[in-house]
Amino acid sequence: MDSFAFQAPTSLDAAVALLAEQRQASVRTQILAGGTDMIVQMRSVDRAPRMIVDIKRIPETRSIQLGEDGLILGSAVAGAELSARDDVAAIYPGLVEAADLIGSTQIQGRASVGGNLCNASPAGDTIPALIANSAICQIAGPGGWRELAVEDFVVGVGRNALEPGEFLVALRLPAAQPRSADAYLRFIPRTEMDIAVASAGVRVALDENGVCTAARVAIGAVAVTALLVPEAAEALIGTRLDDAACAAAAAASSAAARPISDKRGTETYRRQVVGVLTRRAAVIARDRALGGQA
Amino acid sequence: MSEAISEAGAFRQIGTRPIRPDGLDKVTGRANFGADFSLPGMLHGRFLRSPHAHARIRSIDITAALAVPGVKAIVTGKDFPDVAPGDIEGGEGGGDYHDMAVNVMARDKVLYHGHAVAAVAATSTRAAEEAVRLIEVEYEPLPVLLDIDSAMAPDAPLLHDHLYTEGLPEKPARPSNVAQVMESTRGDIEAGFAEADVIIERTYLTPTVHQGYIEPHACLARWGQDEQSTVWCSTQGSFDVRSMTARVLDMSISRLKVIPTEIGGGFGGKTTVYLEPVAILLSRKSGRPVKLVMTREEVFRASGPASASKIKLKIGAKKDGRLTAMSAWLAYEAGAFKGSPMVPGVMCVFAPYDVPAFKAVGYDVLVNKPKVAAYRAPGAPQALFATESAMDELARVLNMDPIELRLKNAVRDGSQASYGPKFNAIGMEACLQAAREHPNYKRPLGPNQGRGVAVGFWFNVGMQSSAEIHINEDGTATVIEGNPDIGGSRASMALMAAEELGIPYQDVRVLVADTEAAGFTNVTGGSRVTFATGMAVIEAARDIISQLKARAAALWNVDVEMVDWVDGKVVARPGVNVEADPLTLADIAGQAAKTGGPLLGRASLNARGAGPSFSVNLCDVEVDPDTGKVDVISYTAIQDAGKAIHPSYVEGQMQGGAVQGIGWALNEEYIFSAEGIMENAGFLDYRIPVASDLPMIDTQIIEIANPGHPYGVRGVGETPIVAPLAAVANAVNAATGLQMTELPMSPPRILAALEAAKG
Amino acid sequence: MKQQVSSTVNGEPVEFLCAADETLLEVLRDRLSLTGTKEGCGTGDCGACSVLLDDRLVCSCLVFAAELEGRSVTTVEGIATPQALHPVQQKLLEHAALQCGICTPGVVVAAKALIDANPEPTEEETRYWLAGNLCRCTGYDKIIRAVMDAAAEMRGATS
Amino acid sequence: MARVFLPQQLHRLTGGAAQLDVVVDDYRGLMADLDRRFPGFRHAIEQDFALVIDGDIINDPLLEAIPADSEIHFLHRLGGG
Repeated sequence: MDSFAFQAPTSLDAAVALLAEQRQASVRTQILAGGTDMIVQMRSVDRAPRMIVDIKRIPETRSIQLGEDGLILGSAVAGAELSARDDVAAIYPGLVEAADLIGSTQIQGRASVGGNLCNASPAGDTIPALIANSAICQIAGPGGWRELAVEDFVVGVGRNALEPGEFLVALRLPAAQPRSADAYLRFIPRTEMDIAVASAGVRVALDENGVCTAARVAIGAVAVTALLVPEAAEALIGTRLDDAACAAAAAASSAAARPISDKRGTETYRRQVVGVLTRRAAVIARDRALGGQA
Repeated sequence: MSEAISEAGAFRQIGTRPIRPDGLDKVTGRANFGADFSLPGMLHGRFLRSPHAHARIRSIDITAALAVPGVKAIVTGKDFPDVAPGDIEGGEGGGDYHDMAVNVMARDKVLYHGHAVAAVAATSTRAAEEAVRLIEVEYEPLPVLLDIDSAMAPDAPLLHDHLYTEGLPEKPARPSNVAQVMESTRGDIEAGFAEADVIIERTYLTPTVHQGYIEPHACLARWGQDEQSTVWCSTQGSFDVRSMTARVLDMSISRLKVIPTEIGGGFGGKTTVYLEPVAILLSRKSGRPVKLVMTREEVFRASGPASASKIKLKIGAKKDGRLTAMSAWLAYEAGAFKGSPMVPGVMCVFAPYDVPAFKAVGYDVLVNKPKVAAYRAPGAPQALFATESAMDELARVLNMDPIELRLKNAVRDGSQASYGPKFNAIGMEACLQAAREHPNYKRPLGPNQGRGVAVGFWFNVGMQSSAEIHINEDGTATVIEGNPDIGGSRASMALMAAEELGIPYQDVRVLVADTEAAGFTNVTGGSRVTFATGMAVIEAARDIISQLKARAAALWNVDVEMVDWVDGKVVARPGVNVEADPLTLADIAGQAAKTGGPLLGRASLNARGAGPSFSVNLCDVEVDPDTGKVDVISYTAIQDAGKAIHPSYVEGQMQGGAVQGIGWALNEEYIFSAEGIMENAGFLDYRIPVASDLPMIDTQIIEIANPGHPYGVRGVGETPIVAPLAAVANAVNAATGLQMTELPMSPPRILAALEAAKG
Repeated sequence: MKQQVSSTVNGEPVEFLCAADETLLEVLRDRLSLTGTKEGCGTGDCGACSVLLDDRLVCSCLVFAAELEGRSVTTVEGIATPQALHPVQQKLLEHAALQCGICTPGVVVAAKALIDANPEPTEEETRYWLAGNLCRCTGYDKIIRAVMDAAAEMRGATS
Repeated sequence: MARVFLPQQLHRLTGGAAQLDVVVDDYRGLMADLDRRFPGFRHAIEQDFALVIDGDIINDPLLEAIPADSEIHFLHRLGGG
């Protein structure tokens, strides 16, 4: 292929067929959702021509379905569209906050949770929030549908588990338990427009007495991929999420982190701050769960 | 908002806040900036830039690149004439024409990552980019120097084999990376320190930062077979672009017309040339107009940032706070060619204070980074970051109020400035007093919050300016001048012309004309446009007025001595027997044909009397002790403007400079790899402040009239960036008990310091 | 391979040819001569190229022009009416909220989108909404005041 | 009689002299006098320095008068951003 091409299929079947056909013809394809990472990379890192396949005209990638079974979030739903859904934010406030933290208002008009996940940056904001919520990827491809846990979807820096011809259609989040809530925090040097230096997503469920019965803690920007930290969750389960428990979870996150030093922060700094964020996110999730937000 | 303290006389329009004449163009998208011009047949150019921070160029092969369809011309260093050394005039001092030419296009060596090696013009940007990829260059990498200490080491590798340190008693035997040494002393410094009860001594570091103008450099050039060239470009000085380009290409100034476009920010960074000579050569080679626009990445890598610095400062004082001695060792990075703002740094490091003995020694140090350019009060923010941090520490050690300590040592009228002359009519004390009384200085602080105070100063300059005023038949006016309007100067020019001519502001239009239509003017910089070009506008208006008197006298058939200009009208002097009403500008303009033809006033001058501008800034911050993050929660800028012609634009200078300084203090820095490659060459990771980072920036304009200007104006554009570095640092120190001496005070750096302080 | 695209720009139907990898910003500036939309970075970090895409605020440097098929775009050139400036434009001028003016077109478009979505924005909401519009001249103070003043005036005008 | 403060950077030319009194009418006279006392002084001044008469900084002083009893300094020429 010596120049770029552009297609915008309008159904899942058409998209799957198009991708299969291009694969057969050995044409390189590139899925386009919001494009906020992909277009920058195509302009600066990898300029080689390819076929751009815009999935935003496929209904399944643009829908938000909230029901008793949980949430199904189309992979190309823009952050601004998600933020406008108060019903989703009531149950998954941390996920909505994570999506809302990505870039400016302008970026919010385009960037999607699915795209953020597929881009597979170690610092992707939605990834720890998705993992904390036990989110599952719904993938379409030549072999039909498959599902994969988010923590298994990202396999390296900028690498995901999609096979040739596959693409991410939606994310499925299980229904929230009673008295449960999530929270996501990241650290950036400014108030906006930065990439996370460290981040933490926490989901907790409480019993009638305020004792934590279930928890998931995921941290970002402190390893090649976002990490699920079971030790941090264990430190929370069975407690009332008091200062000591949150501090123990913080220590577990810091211990699990495998950060590097780069232009955005030092190894020491990231390790320390990811603990601070874990602690603060756990407190927010607890207060939300107690406040009956879930 | 601001409250103006004014002692000035009765102006009718000066000091009001009308809408700028070019306002509509700028809010509707009609205004044309550097990249907005196109011509039929135009080609698009792209650069090949060095992947090494220091290397010898062994060979360049453009064969494959030339074969790309659509490629019309390629230039390399071989296409440029040799340019003899010589000091650049009109700039910030220290630069050299030969260096400028080599900076525009590398010859035998590349001296920083991003240094231009070749340029391609093609029918599309993509074709040009493809050709750039196919140019083959063989490099021999050389050792890379990225900081002052390694560049000044006795055995350091050299950037230039023939650079010898200037300013020493004798020419040194060996070449060096230190281009210049300068010393400034007064009094007996040993005795001064011996007399001191308290001595503060620290080393301060500031990083390479960028002006961060939002518009990348851009130009369009058209060469003609008659050897005449026209350049449209975004610049702070079209006449400077003309002289510099003519010098780099060894052409006559008469062969070059420079048309300044609207300019999307400069702050000193658009006072030199990077693109224009290359675009003209490409146009000559291809026979087609050529447009060159830098990417944001190129702006960071290959335009002129501001110097990183290392300053060792020592101050001594008596218990009562009187300074006894100050000393400073100041090294400024110049980048790959000589010419950092070390000289103004040495001159201003002690400027706010009356100290009996001092010694400052400055070094202009070459490193493998892009050649620095001016950035708002060049050299002063670094120098006064050191001085004002140390003064704050002194206040704390002495348990004195930081404003009282400064008042005790402040320069006043009649003080001998550390840089030489006696001060006259300066606002240092008035700014300090205003700060002391400001409600923001008394606001209670919460936990983890701290307040900082710092003083700012800039010399200000005058230099050459011209203006013409054309009077229309109905008595309205057009002002023609040559200084690109970078911050609302058209409004100030129109206000001054309207004030003099006694006509409404709305009746004055202002044209920023090209180099063939406007009289010569120096750069839009040095805080000189409202002062010096404004002075030319006032004089041009007064030229009109003297003509109006002559015309009115002719209409009345009386001697010109018999008439006066009063309140915007020509009147007969008391006792003169003229039976006519006073004549307005419109009355006389309508009859201009009868009295000698069109009315045209003009003035050209080399302005002197640019009074310095002092400022005091107050900053409150809150520091997150767990993450080291600093939030600025209140900021107050107080500055002497002499006379604010358009107070909103004066406040705008104060607010914008404050925020640039806050960025410099907290997050902005060039981050280099060991190989000298900038790792954060974009607005994502070169973190300039965004709207949500900031509070409102409170302003208070002080007006101590400058006796060197007819309205009392003094430049205000540069001083605002000087105080914030220390104001923020002092606030952080107050909030944390730390003593931060290295910028930026980024969260990792603050958290590390907090941890270290815990022990 | 060129794409043929039919869309609406500032209320007018527009057809153009573009390459598949051409951005909306390139098409606006280079093919449609709408140079009011500025390029400050090309990476979505500065907001100077802000436009409305089906009334949603986006950076036109991060949109492929080929995506425009059947969709509508509003640029800074489409904000004022032939008779009058939009209140945001008028208030930016009255508050002297621009110095060099290169960020202004993006600020105008973004601020209009803010007030359309939130007629009574607080200072904090205004600052966060405009965080993606970098301005290096003003320190933002006068921009924030102007936008909030425009919102207040529009509330007054419509109530 | 005007009092002239000699710039420190040129003390190598003035044999260390930091100030002196001169009787001159104007800048040309001043330069002639100083260049006679310190050969090379005029060249060095004209390259880099502005003249300061009683606090008034003059970048291009060729035609300036030097008032009696004035205080004269030389200052590195400055630009700005």
